[in-house]
Amino acid sequence: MIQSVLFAGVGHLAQSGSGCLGPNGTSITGLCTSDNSLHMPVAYRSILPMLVLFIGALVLLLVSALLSKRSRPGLYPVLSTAVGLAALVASVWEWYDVGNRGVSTIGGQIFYDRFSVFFGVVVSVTVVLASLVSDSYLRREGLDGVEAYALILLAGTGAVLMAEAAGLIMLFLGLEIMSIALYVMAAYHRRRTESGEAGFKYFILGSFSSAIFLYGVALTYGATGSTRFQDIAGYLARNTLVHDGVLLAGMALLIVGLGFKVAAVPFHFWTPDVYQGSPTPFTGYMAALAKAAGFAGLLRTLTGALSSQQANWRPVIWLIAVLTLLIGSVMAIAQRDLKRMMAYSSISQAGYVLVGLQAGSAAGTAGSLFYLFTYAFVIVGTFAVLGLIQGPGEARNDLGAIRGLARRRPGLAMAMLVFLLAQAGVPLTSGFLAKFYVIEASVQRGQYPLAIIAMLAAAIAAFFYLRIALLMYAGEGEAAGPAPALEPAGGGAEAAGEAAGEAFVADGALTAGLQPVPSLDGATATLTWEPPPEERIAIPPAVAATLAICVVFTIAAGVSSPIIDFARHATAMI
Amino acid sequence: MTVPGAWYLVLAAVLFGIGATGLLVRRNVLVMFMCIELMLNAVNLTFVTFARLLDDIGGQASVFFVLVVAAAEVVVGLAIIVAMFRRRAAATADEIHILKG
Amino acid sequence: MGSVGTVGSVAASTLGFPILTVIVFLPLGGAILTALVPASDDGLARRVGLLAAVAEVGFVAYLLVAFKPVAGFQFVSQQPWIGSFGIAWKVGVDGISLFLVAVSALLFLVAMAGPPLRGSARAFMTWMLLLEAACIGAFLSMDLFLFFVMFEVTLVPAYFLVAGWGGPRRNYAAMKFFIYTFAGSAFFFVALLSLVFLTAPAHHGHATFDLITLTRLAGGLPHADQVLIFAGFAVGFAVKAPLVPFHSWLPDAYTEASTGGSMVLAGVMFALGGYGILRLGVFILPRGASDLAPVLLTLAVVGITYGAVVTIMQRDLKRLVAYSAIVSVAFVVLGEFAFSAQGVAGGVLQMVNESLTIGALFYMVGVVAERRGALRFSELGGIQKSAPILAAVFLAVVLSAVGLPGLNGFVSEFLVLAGTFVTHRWWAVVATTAIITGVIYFLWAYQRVFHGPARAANAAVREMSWGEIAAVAPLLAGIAFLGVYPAPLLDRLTPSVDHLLAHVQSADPAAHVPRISGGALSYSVPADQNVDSGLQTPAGAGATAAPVGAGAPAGAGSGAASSASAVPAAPSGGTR
Amino acid sequence: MDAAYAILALPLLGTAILLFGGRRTGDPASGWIATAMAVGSFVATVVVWASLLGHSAASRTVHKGLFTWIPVGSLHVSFGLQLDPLSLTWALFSSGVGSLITLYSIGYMKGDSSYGRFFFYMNLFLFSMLVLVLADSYLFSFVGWEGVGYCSYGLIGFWFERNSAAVAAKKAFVTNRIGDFGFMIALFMMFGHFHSFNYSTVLAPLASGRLTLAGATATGLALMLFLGAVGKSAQIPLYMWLPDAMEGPTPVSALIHAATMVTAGVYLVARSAPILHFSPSAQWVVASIGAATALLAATIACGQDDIKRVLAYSTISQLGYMFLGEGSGDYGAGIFHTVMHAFFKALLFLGAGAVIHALHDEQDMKKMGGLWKYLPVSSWTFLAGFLALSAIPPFDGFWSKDAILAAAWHKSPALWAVGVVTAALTAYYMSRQFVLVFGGKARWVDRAAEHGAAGHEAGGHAGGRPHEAPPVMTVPLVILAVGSTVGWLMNAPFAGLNFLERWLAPVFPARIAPSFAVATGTKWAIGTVATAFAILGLVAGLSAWRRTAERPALEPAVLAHAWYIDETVSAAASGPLARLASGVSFGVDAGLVDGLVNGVGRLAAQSGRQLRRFQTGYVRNYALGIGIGAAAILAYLATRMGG
Repeated sequence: MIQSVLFAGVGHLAQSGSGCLGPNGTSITGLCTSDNSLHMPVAYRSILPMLVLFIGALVLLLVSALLSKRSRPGLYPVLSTAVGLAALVASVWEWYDVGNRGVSTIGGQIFYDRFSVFFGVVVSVTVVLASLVSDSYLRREGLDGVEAYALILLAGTGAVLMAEAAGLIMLFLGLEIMSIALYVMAAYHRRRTESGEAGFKYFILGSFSSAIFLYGVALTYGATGSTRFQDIAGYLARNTLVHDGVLLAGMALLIVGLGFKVAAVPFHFWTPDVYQGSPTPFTGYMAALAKAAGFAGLLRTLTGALSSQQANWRPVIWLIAVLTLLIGSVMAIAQRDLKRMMAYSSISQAGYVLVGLQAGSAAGTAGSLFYLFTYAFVIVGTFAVLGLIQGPGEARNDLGAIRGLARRRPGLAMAMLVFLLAQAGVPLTSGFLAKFYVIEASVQRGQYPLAIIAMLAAAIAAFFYLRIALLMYAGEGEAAGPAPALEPAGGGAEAAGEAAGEAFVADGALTAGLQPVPSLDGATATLTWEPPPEERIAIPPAVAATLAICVVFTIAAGVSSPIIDFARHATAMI
Repeated sequence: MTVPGAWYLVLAAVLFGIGATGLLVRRNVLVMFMCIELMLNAVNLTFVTFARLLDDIGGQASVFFVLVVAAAEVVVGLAIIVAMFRRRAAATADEIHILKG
Repeated sequence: MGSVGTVGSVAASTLGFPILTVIVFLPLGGAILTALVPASDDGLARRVGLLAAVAEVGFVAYLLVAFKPVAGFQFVSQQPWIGSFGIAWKVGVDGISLFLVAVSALLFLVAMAGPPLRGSARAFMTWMLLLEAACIGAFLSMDLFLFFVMFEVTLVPAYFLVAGWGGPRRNYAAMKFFIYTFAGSAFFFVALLSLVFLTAPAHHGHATFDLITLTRLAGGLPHADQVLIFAGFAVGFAVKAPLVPFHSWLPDAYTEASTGGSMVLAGVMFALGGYGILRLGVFILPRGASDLAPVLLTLAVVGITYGAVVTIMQRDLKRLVAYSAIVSVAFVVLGEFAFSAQGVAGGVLQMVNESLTIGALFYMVGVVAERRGALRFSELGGIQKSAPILAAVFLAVVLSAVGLPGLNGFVSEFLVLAGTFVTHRWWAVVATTAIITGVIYFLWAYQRVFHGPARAANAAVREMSWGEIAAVAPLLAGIAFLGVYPAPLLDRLTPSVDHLLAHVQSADPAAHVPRISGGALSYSVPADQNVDSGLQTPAGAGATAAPVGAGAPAGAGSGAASSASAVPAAPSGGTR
Repeated sequence: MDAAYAILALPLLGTAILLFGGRRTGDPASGWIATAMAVGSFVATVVVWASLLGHSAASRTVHKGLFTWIPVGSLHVSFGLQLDPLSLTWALFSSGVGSLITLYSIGYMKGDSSYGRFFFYMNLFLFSMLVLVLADSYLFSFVGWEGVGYCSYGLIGFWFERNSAAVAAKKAFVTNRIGDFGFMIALFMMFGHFHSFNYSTVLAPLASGRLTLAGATATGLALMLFLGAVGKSAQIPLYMWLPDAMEGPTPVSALIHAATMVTAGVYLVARSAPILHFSPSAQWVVASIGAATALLAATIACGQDDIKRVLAYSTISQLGYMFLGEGSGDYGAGIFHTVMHAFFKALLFLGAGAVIHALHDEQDMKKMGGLWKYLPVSSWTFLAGFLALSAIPPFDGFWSKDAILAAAWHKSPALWAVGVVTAALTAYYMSRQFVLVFGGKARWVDRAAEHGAAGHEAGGHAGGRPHEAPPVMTVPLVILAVGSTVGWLMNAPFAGLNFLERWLAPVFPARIAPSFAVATGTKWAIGTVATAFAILGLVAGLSAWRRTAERPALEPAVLAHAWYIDETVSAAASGPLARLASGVSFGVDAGLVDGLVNGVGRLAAQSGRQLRRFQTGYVRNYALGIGIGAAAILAYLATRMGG
């Protein structure tokens, strides 16, 4: 199916004549870059969002150099947001432009197609959201400065480049631009040891996986003679490899390298440490951005360039998806740190995108794209909430910190609830439709066991999402003493203790705990979860606005169809 | 006498493996860092070899990208390492494990 | 039965506005309004919530009156939703769903108005109204995706209702309930997607979630696929209902929930399972259903006997009532898979009755709990002395639960058993033991609570207040009315049931479906858009509201068919 | 004929008034309302009966439609009444005796705190009973059948503060439900076979010969119906609830557990005669169970000390006689005995009630005695009932029992022999009861003061000597005593005087109940032998118990404990059965089914905890993870090389 999409795209390209391909599509690609492109003017409109982000980062740095250090501390987030919005506008314009003009490439190295533009939108939106939520955090932590926003914009640049890349080298470049920025962002909190550790680990492991990825690029190049997706696909379509060992090895290493970025099991080990250590708003940004860009790369590589190798990579992705789904969900249950729990959760979420990828079909791609887009809002919003409740110096990231949030800040709790339900995949949120699309794609390929495993993993995952929800809402009673919300139907407040004691002795620790399964850390863990101090959580307007956007989007995307139509159109990659 | 291209590839693979193994077994942060560089250079060798075998300029061009990226990585990486070791007196990577579980 | 000429006028009688959509959205709007009330003003929140529930009952009452007793869906309204996946907002009501909607609206009102509430009334009302919207939405869905959405959405408010207002182990119970049901839905969901995907080629390659279309298309699937997909459906609904052995969330959830929560959980949400398996399972995949009917019948019979034994051993009033629900639900499944008109009608009626009965039971348990705190039998006894009215009302509800003729429970139980007997004799014989076991545990419980010498706090139990009597009165009225005169309900239910069975039989001639209407198995149905039959797609699919009066000429034939179905059938081989 | 509706409407009206009136109607208004309704119902029944007499014998079946109850496909159940000789016979004596007992209760229940509730149940019972007998279909009858069962439950447990009463009530309901299981299965079979429950659809074709029934079907149907009858009429093996039912107020015992409700089984079998006709084996079962029950219960009655329990076992025994008659093919005899039994057993219970009333709730016969002079009316009327039950000519029991024994002889001499022995035992235990209660020395004197006014049955009575009951109680006694003495005239076995037999003839046409001729000589012989046995028992009882109340040799423990049958069943229920249920509940359900579910949750949590170990925090371990993953993928793809 993807093959037909691919060639449909190519055919379209050929007809529009704006690219450098000949009428036969694949026959003269080898000549394309070396000869013509040097003389062709670069169509900058094709890379407009990336340019906006990149130039924005430069402008930001320039402005900071020109202004005195303390003159305009609030300017950078505004500028950064503006740049993000500009990139968004550019992307939206591109969407229509690419519709009018048709797809094209720049020298066979950059794709100008809806797939690219889709990620332009996703990245721009993520940049905007991250810029909005970072400001208050950075000020609170005394970290405010231009660098943070420059890094956000640069990471965004890399991410867009990854999605636009028409070849493995460009993909690598984008990946590195994004990653290097993210390494720094992880280590950004100078006074938190965890932040430094996160940056260090991310960096070492990221470099390691980059090297592996790069080796995969080299091997693929060796096997097919090109690093450009079109050429690789064309070569594989024209030739049947007798000795495909090098290609398969290259493919394996590409999967490893990109799998690392999207935090797929077993390349996920960095994720919890980095997510926990990084400054909280950056964690959300990182989760949204790296995942989107990584999957963009995977989709380009596997369903685009290597679609002829489906029979080989789909089983691999199948296994990775299953492991990712299950291990992410299961390990999240055992966590007590909210950020770490959400890190495992994000691993589990990556599993669903992998399910869509595994389908290897247009429907699967569409599902994955929808997933990534909607997930960006959810995860940025989630970490924004966590950033607010954790207090100065990220003092409280444990589960207890969120206890009673509904009483202290009902609006915040409601927003968090929406994000949690979305991640759990409850209908009327975007998370449900996202799961629906990828699983439907999977079912269409006859992957019934995978589909069922994915849904069961959602059931496992529901446990810890609900546990957080429970802490926010039901936790208030326990925090304030002997359960005022208790109805006598269950035995009356005074009888509750006895009943718990004598009626269900067999269940022991269960009665006191929040766990449906015997206490994860012993009953004591439950009992020692101190509720946070009763101080009012300040919600900066920018964060409030971001949360509102995220909530509205999460619900709107969960009950309407434009986003999926958007994603479906975006599957038409070259 | 010409060495068959495959040997270069094998050499590159061995170098890559040495780099990877080094990363896994060494605890000195800088040595680990060097191992990554070794891996990148093994890849460069592979690129050049393939470029030669395929008689294609693309592979050789790629090497330049890799070199630049590696340089950038070094800069950022060293900065992170320095920043971190300034804050805590750890000598090896193994001492950095407060985040776990 | 509606006369021949009135079928066309069913369309004409359709309102100018989409009443079903209103019925679904009204509680939702109420929930939003309630949530917007300032937290400090709980009284206002309660009033707003109740107003919404009362208005809902009003609309549903109108629906009951306006409903025409013919087969097929009425008041259909349709809006494209996620067009690229063939998903639409499509709601309609037929005889099977009509009374489930009605009883749900009633029970929700009672559950919201009746039990006294600790904690935030605002939150309680909001969750209740959300749950009401989702439950009623599920009953009215004619789009499988919509159904699934509603089906799943119910979990969230239900979760918070249990976890927020429940007993000491409410967190455990709520979590178990949510996750268990969620996991069960996994199979349902995948089966649903498989169904949609596999039928797409027969639908010009377009996926569709439309109930009617799928019903038409699913017949073309390979037999094995139908069985497998049905099995997936069955797992999801068996967990929801629940059917033994998927019941272990039930006693915890029903027991730990607050009174209002237990009422709607046990009184409405279980019906999603019983309704779903019939509407989606049997209707769409009759061959799968008939292949797996022996399994489900056996599970039902096991549930009836096993559930009874386990219930007998309970030592807590609320837990006992909770366990008894397992038996009642098993009756629903037994009837539905008997594949006889009596069985299926009985199964549906059993759902309605169960709503009333178990709703009232949990309400009364709540009344007792409020007075006595404890519900363990060892601490109760002799309450009848100080609270005779309480005892009398409780007894009336218990008698309904044990199936005393003249009260509602008997009619459905009898129909189920009689309907099962003619198709699956020995299953019915074993199931009939429930009339003995039910008496054992319910009367034992009643005796332990109300009879015997009254010790200590039991001697001075407050009598039921007028408010409490007023709250339970609608349920009691329903219990009595449906016991004495269920004909109005059955008259509206039977055409739809006949239609369903005709469809099952036409899909699988080998199915053990007794002939239901003297030879008139070629079953034509109203072609009218507002009366959307299972065998025809509306001409203008995608239209927002069906044009009034369209297709009236076609109504004549369909009316004839539906009236034919009401003719008492010739005896079939009952001795088979 | 619209009086037919009034038969049902009046008790229903009374029920409604008493239900919603609650305590406001009070004492004694409630009682009078209930009595008025009962009497009105009786009058209406008489009116209907009279109008039926106006019809020719063949057309004495009138249907009255009410409304459609359950219309589902081929199952179309309507409520309607069938007025025919059989139903009217039951309706007459039920409403008649019911009226008397309700009247009696006005005095008996005086002062009870739940006075209104009692009469509510009495009227509801009467309504249900009349529904049972007047219904035109098995299903509608079943409604009444269950209704009387419920009333029985409510009235046995009337004094719910007593645990024994509460337990007895539940036991009665549960045991009845076992019988109802049979009834319901029979209904299902009927639906499967006839697609109807209507007497006119199911029975009429069988009776008229238009339809026949296969033997197996007939046997199944008949036996299932009989199972229902066994439950309701307390026959082996479901008789154990009836003695316990004596926990209820005595008028209840008289009305429900002697005169009317327990005869519902007899009615059902009589009604189903066309079905039984096709199954000789079922007839044998009915007769044998009846005979066995008659004998067993009679033996137990000989060893009981409780005045009401003796009568209860006697009731069981007499019901056995009725089934013996029906099983032997003489439905008329069975029904005749039923009617007679209604008179004298109601009389005996009410008399016992008067005694209990007078002795302030004393029920132990060993603590009675010498009441003859204190309670003249009660004593004389009790004597009439005693002689009638003992089948001493010319009292009622003699004639009806004689008819049954004749039929039994025709069926099998063995059945007859059992019947005769039972007759002797009956006379024995009744004479024992009579002399223990009314004769001999007073053994109660010392206890009178102790009881004082405490007994709530005694209501407003002060302590002191027992004295006769008020007129509202004695009038019914007298009426019933008259009935017990001369009631037999309605079916005297002399030419032209067998009114009842002729009245019932249209219901039991010769096709289904072939009349049999017992030679006149044999008849006389049978009657003589039976009477001899009865007199023998009478004499034995009188002589044994006239002087002393202590004769342990004649009251072996095995009889006092009712052959230990009840104990054995209880032990089985509370022992192995309870253990089994407990095992299922706690072992299988809580342990296995729920344990499995929790186990899955535990597994997930546990694996999460174990997996955390791999998350060591060491960078090189993480890199190793990546390396292993890469190696695994490479290894897998290596297997696919060249493909």
